[in-house]
Amino acid sequence: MMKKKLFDENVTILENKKVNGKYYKLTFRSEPLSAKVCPGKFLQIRINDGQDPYLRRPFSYYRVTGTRVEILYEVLGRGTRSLSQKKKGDGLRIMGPLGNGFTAALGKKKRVLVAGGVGVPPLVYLAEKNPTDYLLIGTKSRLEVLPKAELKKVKAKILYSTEDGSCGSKGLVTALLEKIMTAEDPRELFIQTCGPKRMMQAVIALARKYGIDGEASWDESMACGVGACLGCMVKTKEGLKRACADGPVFRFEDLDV
Amino acid sequence: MMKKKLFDENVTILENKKVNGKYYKLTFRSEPLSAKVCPGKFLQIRINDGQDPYLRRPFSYYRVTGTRVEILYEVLGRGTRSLSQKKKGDGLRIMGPLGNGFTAALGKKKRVLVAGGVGVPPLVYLAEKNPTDYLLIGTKSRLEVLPKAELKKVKAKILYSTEDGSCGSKGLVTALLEKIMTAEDPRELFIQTCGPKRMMQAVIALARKYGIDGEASWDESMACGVGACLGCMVKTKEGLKRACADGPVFRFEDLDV
Amino acid sequence: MKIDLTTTIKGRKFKNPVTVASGTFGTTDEYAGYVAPKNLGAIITKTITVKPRPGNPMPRICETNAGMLNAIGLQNKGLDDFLKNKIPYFKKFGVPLIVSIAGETVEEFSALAGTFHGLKDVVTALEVNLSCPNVEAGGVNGMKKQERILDAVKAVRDQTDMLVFAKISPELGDVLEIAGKVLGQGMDGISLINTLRGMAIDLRSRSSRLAKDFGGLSGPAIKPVALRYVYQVKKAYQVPVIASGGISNASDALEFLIAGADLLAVGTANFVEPQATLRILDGIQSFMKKEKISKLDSLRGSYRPAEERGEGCHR
Amino acid sequence: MKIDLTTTIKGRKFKNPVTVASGTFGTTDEYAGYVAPKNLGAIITKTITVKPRPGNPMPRICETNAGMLNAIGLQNKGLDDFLKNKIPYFKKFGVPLIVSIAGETVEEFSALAGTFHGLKDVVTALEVNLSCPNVEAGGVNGMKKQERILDAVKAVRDQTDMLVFAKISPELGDVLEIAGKVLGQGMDGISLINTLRGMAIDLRSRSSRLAKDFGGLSGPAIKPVALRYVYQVKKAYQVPVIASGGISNASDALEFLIAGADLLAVGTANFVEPQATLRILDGIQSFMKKEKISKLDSLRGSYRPAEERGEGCHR
Ligand SMILES: Cc1cc2nc3c(=O)[nH]c(=O)nc-3n(C[C@H](O)[C@H](O)[C@H](O)COP(=O)(O)OP(=O)(O)OC[C@H]3O[C@@H](n4cnc5c(N)ncnc54)[C@H](O)[C@@H]3O)c2cc1C
Ligand SMILES: Cc1cc2nc3c(=O)[nH]c(=O)nc-3n(C[C@H](O)[C@H](O)[C@H](O)COP(=O)(O)OP(=O)(O)OC[C@H]3O[C@@H](n4cnc5c(N)ncnc54)[C@H](O)[C@@H]3O)c2cc1C
Ligand SMILES: Cc1cc2nc3c(=O)[nH]c(=O)nc-3n(C[C@H](O)[C@H](O)[C@H](O)COP(=O)(O)O)c2cc1C
Ligand SMILES: Cc1cc2nc3c(=O)[nH]c(=O)nc-3n(C[C@H](O)[C@H](O)[C@H](O)COP(=O)(O)O)c2cc1C
Ligand code: FES
Ligand code: FES
Repeated sequence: MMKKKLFDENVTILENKKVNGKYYKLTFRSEPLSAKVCPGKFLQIRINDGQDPYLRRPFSYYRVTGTRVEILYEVLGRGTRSLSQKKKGDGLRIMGPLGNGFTAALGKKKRVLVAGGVGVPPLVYLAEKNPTDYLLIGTKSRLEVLPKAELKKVKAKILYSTEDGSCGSKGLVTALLEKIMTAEDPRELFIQTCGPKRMMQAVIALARKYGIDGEASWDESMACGVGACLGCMVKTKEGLKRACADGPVFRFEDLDV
Repeated sequence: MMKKKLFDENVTILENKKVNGKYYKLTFRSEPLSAKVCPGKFLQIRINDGQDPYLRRPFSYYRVTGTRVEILYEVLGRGTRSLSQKKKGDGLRIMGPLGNGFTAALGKKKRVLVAGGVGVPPLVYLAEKNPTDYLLIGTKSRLEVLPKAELKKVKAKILYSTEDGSCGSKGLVTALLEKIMTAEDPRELFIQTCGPKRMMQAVIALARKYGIDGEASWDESMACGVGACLGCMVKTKEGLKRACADGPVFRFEDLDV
Repeated sequence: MKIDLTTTIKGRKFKNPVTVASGTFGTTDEYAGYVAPKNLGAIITKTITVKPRPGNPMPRICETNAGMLNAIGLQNKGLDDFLKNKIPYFKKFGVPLIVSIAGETVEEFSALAGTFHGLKDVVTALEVNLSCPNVEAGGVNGMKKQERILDAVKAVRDQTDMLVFAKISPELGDVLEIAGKVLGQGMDGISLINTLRGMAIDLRSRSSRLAKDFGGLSGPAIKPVALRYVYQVKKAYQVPVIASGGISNASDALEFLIAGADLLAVGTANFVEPQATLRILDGIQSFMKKEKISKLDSLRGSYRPAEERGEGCHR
Repeated sequence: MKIDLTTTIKGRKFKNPVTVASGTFGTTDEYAGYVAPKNLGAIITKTITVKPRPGNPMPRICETNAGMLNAIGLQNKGLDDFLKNKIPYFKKFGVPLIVSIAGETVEEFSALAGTFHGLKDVVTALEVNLSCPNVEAGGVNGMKKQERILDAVKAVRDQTDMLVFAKISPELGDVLEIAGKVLGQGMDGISLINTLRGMAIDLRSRSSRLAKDFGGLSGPAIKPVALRYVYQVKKAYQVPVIASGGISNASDALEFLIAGADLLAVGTANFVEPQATLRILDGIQSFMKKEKISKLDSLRGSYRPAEERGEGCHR
């Protein structure tokens, strides 16, 4: 196997702005980091020189236009808080493209995307790039719903579920998913999911129940992002695999989670 | 003894700009940090939230105009490098005013200031605020010489010595000082000095030789800045004293360095 | 919701669990401009020795990654000065005072303990600093070191029935073993972990950045190690524990509480944030409100061992 | 000026002193996209055990202040897989290969050493990982632990005359004492300090942030402690030392060199800067040029003890 060329680039922030109550969008330009990219692949960002935070943080590609790369992220802790304070012109060091993305060509199958939390960005990207029937997005409340402008290139039917019912249907996104499974012919569906583990587990359980195939981007906390530290293992039927290097996208049938 | 009120303030950077090959000037506004200030007192700056760097860094007051405070600093390591990257609008947390400053009123004595390296800022401030006869500044080369604009309020005779002779006389600043000591009546002089320890030691030795009194701001690396950690001790004739709380300004006659 | 932070240690009540680590809060009023002592659960003094100690030459401190090294050398003005000038000052506060003591000989440990026994109205507890230079002097082998430690704590115990904590550090040897032995000599509790011995080299001079080859590492860097020892000692012996080691914010403090710490001694963080103790207190209260915990004792020691938690998804 | 980084250890030549710490550089080509292995002075493999080990459950890593905790649990595919799939890969490089080994029993240590003895054409040295879970299993007291360590290194020594380093950590007990004893059993050198045991608690779940209660602390946070042990061991025994513990940049590396380290093993820093090793190499060279030092050996061990330096002004 020829070793893929990986990059570690100094980039300059073009824009870093709040897009809603929860997400920020970061934009930069990079030739190497924008080539050979597909939805589901990710980048490892060194947020600050020095040691606070020390490890890089993984973020999915959200959108790539020419050499322009966008990342959509939620402020959850030390790293993302610090990232959100960066300004236009500040520098970042970024490794990528890393990991293996989602399957693009599904033949005749209908693509159903199930996104939650920080799993939204790669699936929006997937929906923008490929014919998609449904994009289901589960959030806590309307605060986290992406502004229309961010979704204008998505042709799919977008359905929301919020835990508090403030946008779309009230409840969990899996309820929406099950409706689709019963309304459509399950054999014609292919599910791709990314989000909180509990959500993905529920999605996979449903898929198994209806005999539907699919893929999940199983995001684990990472140190190296390249398969070296064995810190990001995922249980699969063939034993433990590395989310960063063997995934993060795995077939439902391979996962043992 | 009544405990002085000390402050720890969140300030917003008004300006942070390079003034020559070596120094940056940082400006902010603060009511509490600008009251009861005199040259020789200092501030403890928390450069970044978090832990890189972890300890605060001490900087002398360079200029106070109303509530506007200026700091002049040289980039030497981790902390000052990070400080130099701050932009207008960024925040800092600053403790002060700390320490004891230089004697302002010298009666009939002529004030001779001897500054080097990061000891320049407090002495320029002292010269701006008080009648001063000589301000001697020793640097490595003309690169470190302050731009004229920064010295326009100083009425004293300003003499430079540079190690490479690129500005003023070539050699050490103590050579300049000795010339003054011999030209003037030593009993009429009072020396105030701040800079590298070797320079201050040489200044004190000369002063002793000519029987001249004076003060030195003996800057030690600091942790707490308030006298609590015992990390910044200075040898005095009465034993070890804390640079931060008992100094940083000490009388030559008290120092045992 | 009323939050009750009361912490009771062998019958003595502390209004809250937040205190300051020995040697990091000055000798009297250095932080008075920032923190009213009465807001703290207790104050632990800089270590007092019988004779005045000048401490080490300079430089004594340097910054390291997320921490600092210090080689202060137990500088203090000695017992007489403390009795004359400091005790009257502390008396005014009405805050539990924990006096840190260290002797160069067994007799000195005795003398110190005996003296403070006579000051029970002002002094709530003693913390016996067993990491003082003499006790862990170079060239002493493991066994000898342990003997000295045990002699020291025995000497203290013989002099007083006050609340006494032995302050031990991993540099003394196996922490659990030593903790067990000093508890066997009647210590009421353990204070952990002091500093770890470390080194920093100045590249230009090819020598130490301190006036000594080594210094004590403190600050956030050592927090994971401190937390582990606090948990292990608490689990092994269920005795009162004073925790110190990188406690810088409320979330650190809460980790130590969950691990079982009785008192939380804020050290290096005072230098960085003079009001660290107060913010930590605030933060503990906010957390308890959010989690609807009214009594600190229901949080303290609530750690669930990994094996009991079972596998699965933790987010 | 020509800079000579050659590092000679008991007759074996290493083109430069920069290597990678066990378990931090993948199992084969994970970093090949960033670092050409031939630029390194040596490669130290992930620890190999006789039988495959699945390692610990997840989560296995978490970030701490200027460092991280890991509880990987020596996951590896075992000796057979290593011989079949990894050895041919490493053979191609022509870079000195140091194989890290750990056994669960004395017999396993023997078997591993015996096997690699037969592969001397590919394997330059062995690093015996003595901090493996079994050797330092809970409940084992200090003496027993030391016995096991000595049995393990003896078993290895009996099988091979290769260059063998014993990798020890402060968690095993008194580092200087243990180093002395394993050297007494014929070890050629010491590898230091592995990780320090630490803990991190998730406030919401009141449990470990790892699937185990404790993990190994690595990264910049432990650098001062690592540097001190490297210096102490080197000073006490003048034997070859592989240093690891927070080496993240050239200045860290230079500190370890000045303290006497023979090889500099970059660990956690690889995760943060995949090209950390190369930058460190560059930085060492720039420093030597600036300081007009042409041979690394004149820098190595050039530390001036504080007491020899005398008092005075260090700036
Ligand atoms: C392959 C991959 C792709 C990702 N893509 C994105 C993305 O496009 N946008 C985005 O916002 N985030 C994404 N994440 C998650 C992101 O990496 C984390 O949110 C980030 O590392 C948190 O860093 P922090 O320092 O802010 O928080 P920390 O202080 O490290 O953690 C704060 C909180 O965040 C939680 N957290 C940490 N890691 C994750 C994770 N992997 N998933 C969910 N919660 C986590 C922690 O449990 C903790 O409660 C991705 C993660 C992976 C592995
Ligand atoms: C009372 C006081 C007032 C000061 N006023 C000023 C000022 O007005 N402007 C200014 O630029 N600096 C001033 N300094 C020095 C300043 O605090 C240091 O330069 C700064 O802390 C270095 O931080 P760093 O993280 O950049 O460097 P570090 O990484 O901490 O050190 C980098 C280099 O700087 C040197 N250094 C560290 N501290 C000092 C010091 N106190 N004096 C000289 N060199 C030092 C170190 O030896 C090292 O070589 C003052 C110091 C004190 C104690
Ligand atoms: C400057 C300094 C001085 C210290 N002096 C003492 C002391 O006199 N006696 C003592 O028992 N511990 C002393 N310590 C150790 C602290 O009490 C504390 O146990 C240790 O620093 C770990 O906590 P921290 O990481 O919060 O600082 C000192 C620590 C520092 C940093
Ligand atoms: C993820 C990870 C895995 C490790 N695996 C091993 C191992 O298999 N064998 C070993 O001897 N040390 C192992 N170590 C320890 C490192 O080799 C090194 O000694 C230690 O991390 C200190 O160096 P550092 O601070 O540069 O990381 C591992 C460390 C980490 C962080
Ligand atoms: S993050 Fe290191 S192996 Fe995946
Ligand atoms: S800096 Fe702490 S006593 Fe001066």
